[in-house]
Amino acid sequence: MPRIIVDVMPKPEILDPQGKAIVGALPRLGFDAFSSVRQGKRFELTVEGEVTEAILAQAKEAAATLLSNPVIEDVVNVEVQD
Amino acid sequence: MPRIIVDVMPKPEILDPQGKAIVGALPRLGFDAFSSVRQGKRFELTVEGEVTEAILAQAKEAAATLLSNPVIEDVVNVEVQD
Amino acid sequence: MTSFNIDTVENAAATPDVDLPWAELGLKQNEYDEIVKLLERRPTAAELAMYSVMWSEHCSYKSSKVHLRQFGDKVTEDMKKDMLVGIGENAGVTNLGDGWAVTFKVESHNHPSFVEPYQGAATGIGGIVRDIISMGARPVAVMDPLRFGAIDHPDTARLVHGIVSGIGGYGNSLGLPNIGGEVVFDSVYQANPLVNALAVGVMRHEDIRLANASGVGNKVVLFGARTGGDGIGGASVLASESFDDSKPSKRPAVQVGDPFAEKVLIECCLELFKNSLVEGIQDLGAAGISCATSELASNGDGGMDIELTSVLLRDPTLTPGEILMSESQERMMAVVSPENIEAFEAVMDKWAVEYSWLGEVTDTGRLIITWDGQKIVDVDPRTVAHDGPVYERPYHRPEWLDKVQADTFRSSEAGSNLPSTGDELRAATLELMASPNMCSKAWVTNQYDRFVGGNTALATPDDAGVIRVDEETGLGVALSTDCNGRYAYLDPYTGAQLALAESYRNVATTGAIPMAVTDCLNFGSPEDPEVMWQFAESVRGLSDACLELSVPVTGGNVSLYNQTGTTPIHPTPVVGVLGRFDDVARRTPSGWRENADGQAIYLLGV
Amino acid sequence: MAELPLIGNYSEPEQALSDARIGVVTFPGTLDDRDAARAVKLAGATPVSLWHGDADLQNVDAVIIPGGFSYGDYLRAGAIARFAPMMSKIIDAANSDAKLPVLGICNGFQILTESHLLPGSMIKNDHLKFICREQVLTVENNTTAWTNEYAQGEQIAVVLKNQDGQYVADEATLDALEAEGRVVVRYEGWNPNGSRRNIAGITNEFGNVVGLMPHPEHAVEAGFGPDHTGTDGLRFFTSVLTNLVSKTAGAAK
Ligand SMILES: Nc1ncnc2c1ncn2[C@@H]1O[C@H](COP(=O)(O)OP(=O)(O)O)[C@@H](O)[C@H]1O
Repeated sequence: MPRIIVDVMPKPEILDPQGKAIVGALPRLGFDAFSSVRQGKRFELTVEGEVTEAILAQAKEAAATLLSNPVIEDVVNVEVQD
Repeated sequence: MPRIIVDVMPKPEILDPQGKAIVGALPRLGFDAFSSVRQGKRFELTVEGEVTEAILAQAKEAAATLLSNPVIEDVVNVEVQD
Repeated sequence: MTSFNIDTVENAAATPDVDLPWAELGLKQNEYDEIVKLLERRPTAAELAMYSVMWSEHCSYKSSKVHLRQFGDKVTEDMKKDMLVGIGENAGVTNLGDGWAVTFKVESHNHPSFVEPYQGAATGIGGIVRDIISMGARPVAVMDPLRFGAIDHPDTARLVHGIVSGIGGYGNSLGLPNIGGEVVFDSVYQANPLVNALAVGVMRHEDIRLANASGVGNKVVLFGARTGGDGIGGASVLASESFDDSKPSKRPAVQVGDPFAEKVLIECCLELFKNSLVEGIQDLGAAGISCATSELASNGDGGMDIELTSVLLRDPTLTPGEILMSESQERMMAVVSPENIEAFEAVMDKWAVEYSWLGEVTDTGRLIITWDGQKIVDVDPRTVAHDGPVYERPYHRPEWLDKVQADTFRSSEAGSNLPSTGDELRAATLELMASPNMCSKAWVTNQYDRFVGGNTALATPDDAGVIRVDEETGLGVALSTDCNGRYAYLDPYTGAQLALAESYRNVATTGAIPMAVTDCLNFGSPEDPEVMWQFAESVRGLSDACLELSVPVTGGNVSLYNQTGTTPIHPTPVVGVLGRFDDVARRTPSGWRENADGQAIYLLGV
Repeated sequence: MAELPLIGNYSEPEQALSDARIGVVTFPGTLDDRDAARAVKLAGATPVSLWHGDADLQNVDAVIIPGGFSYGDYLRAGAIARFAPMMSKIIDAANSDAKLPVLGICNGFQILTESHLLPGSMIKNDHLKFICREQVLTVENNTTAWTNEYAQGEQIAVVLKNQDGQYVADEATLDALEAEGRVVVRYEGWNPNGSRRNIAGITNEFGNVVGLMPHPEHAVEAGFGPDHTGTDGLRFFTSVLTNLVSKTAGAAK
């Protein structure tokens, strides 16, 4: 069944405490290659049948309203995955 | 600066309470096209300079050890984004 | 380090006619003229940033000051005897006996919580807790008096769920039991929800710390989170301070809290206090570094030199003025004597807290801030921190009040519809019990940790929260917050007194002796003479009542402009009372205990 | 008059009653370390503060990993804490022949599953909210190092408070836990977080490592726990002393 993937990330100018905690932990575990980390959300919406334009539009609107908080987050990606 | 994206999703057989809440809320807002929703995590790891094979390997290992818990989650994607 | 066209003091003196965005920053013409007079030249962009935030209503209390004086004036010697630190510091301190002291304060985070409920409420808890730490105390509990709009309004769910989970999310992560609060629904609060947060902390007398920078040569350090563009979204006009259009200017309007960072900051500060490593300390809240540097300097020996490029940044594009105004959370500023630097750094490293040394205390009487060596601020810190404008705003009793007061239950038509039959009484009782303001608040309190710390002797559903302070003797405190905004609307003088009386009773009925008062005065716009009258009357009422009951106000907060268009909220003077227990084992819970058979019931009072 | 300890360190004179030394681990973000230390003291043993970044177990006879939000729990509860130097020591000692008794409470339980000392994992509560309540549990296994002072089937009231408390594991693991009697406590009545099979706590196959979502350390002093009277949690802490005494006796034989 096709799925629509929605990726939501904290806005770049907003503090991301989660990413901060991870970037602090990585070097302690020997992962030293990363200068910053941000943690966001990935949603997989399953569609029964074909992903029409209308359904994609629904996904985009849901992404902008329910799945993200526009005050602190950006929807960075909405894409169909078969 | 290049980034490595790591996507982590709850394992299909594990109940996802957040996804369940979202799939319940969507139709109330008029989004009726989705039969199921799962919520996972998206990490963006920033690399200063070039993403070498070694750095990508580090990201994969971090994804498998720190960024996900294999008991309940799958790493579904690790990719470089410029 | 990004390079800017820096507006230096020298440049300001040489270019008196440059247009500065003082109006956009919220200053009035007379206020700007006053700044020019104080400096004997135009302010630099950085100085303008400092004065504008420090002289705002929020930081300077310019409309409320003339009334608040009554809290300090209407006190007897007896009321002062247990006050170790009075109004004016971050929070007042009361003597508990046995060498223990307690500090508590309530503050508002109303507007930020309307914009972004979760983060607004969360950072409200964070801010009040830092106030308590900065007195040298260990925070031991929080409370949250809340007011929301109508329960069936479409926007209410967003606010209620966001605000409650924000308070829980932040407070629970700090390990501070939530021991009480209020939940009130009333449509007057629709677009102006009230999120008041109270924190209480305890300390040994010798650990009391004040926000002052004394000891010439002592070092000034900023520690905790890095400084970002938080909270300066509204002041983005400052981007023009660089006089350079190319600068990216994305400044977040909301602050995101990091409770983990704050928890670590608490533990780290307690370790600093325990080892006597700081001479003075100040939390960073509204007005950030502007406030911390000017208050520390003016309360101390009067001078401080700061190099602003030493501030650790989250966003390297910030201009000096923005850095001075940033409200990034989870930061503290301290004054450390040179011989303690190493020990101070060891504590920071242990808790993995970032810090940077910014400068030192001087005896010049000037607060001097440089940017890469160039002087961008040269002010008398008192003029920034204490000598802000004071307004005697006009006020008068609203004409509509007579009509509202005349409309009593007895005199109205409704009086004839009083429930009288059994069925009517039953229906009325059910309606009351089902009212969102009367029904169980467990759906809120179940989301708050009330057990952590192991010292909670009473919390929900009791009238007051009770916390043990000394595990050996059982010495402890009781706390309650109360206010009925509808009473205050009908008669602000009496309404404020009733708020105190209720809170006082709630503390007394647990068995504690009421000792001190804090208040959060939530009102509409002070520029509306009718609102100003409500404010003046409430303060007069509360201060008279405090005198009558012999309990001093040790601190509080004023939140004005809580109104939509020309419609203000009900006057809502939330009053918190703190009482003392010599042994919390004596606390009396409300409600029937088991084995209550045969116990007598009395109704006391009139 | 008592000072509040800085972290889970009640530096009182050592107790005469028992010279058992129980470690209490503090991570950045740990909240219940003082409470755990208090419980150890009330049980009659000596609490020893263990710092996450140290790698010295200081000869403790047992370890408690208390509740809280280590590293903010932003990634997954317990995910980062598991990699602390102190955890490596604890994992080794728990698996060693000596079978160091280890009790993980709430965040401590999450750290134990992240460390694979215990199977399964915790996800968000099914209702997605933080929940704080007085919680009745049924003791299902009274043979572990931490529950031997309870009666089989006994109902006890302690405190429950968490956001990520829903215990999950695959069916095979759950069946094995049941078959081997490794479910230590179960939620009685309403399931407060959606945990599989009402599981509130489990043990490893040797009974020395126990993980609990609820908080017995908040039910050790009358007046400061469930319903102002409950002290049902104290026996978790006296149990381990009994266990240590019997171990010593066994060794002496
Ligand atoms: N926002 C809140 N936070 C914490 N505790 C609360 C909150 N609202 C109400 N409570 C607590 O719930 C209990 C019942 O509240 P309420 O119904 O307002 O009591 P009362 O009507 O007796 O004042 C009290 O113990 C009160 O402190």
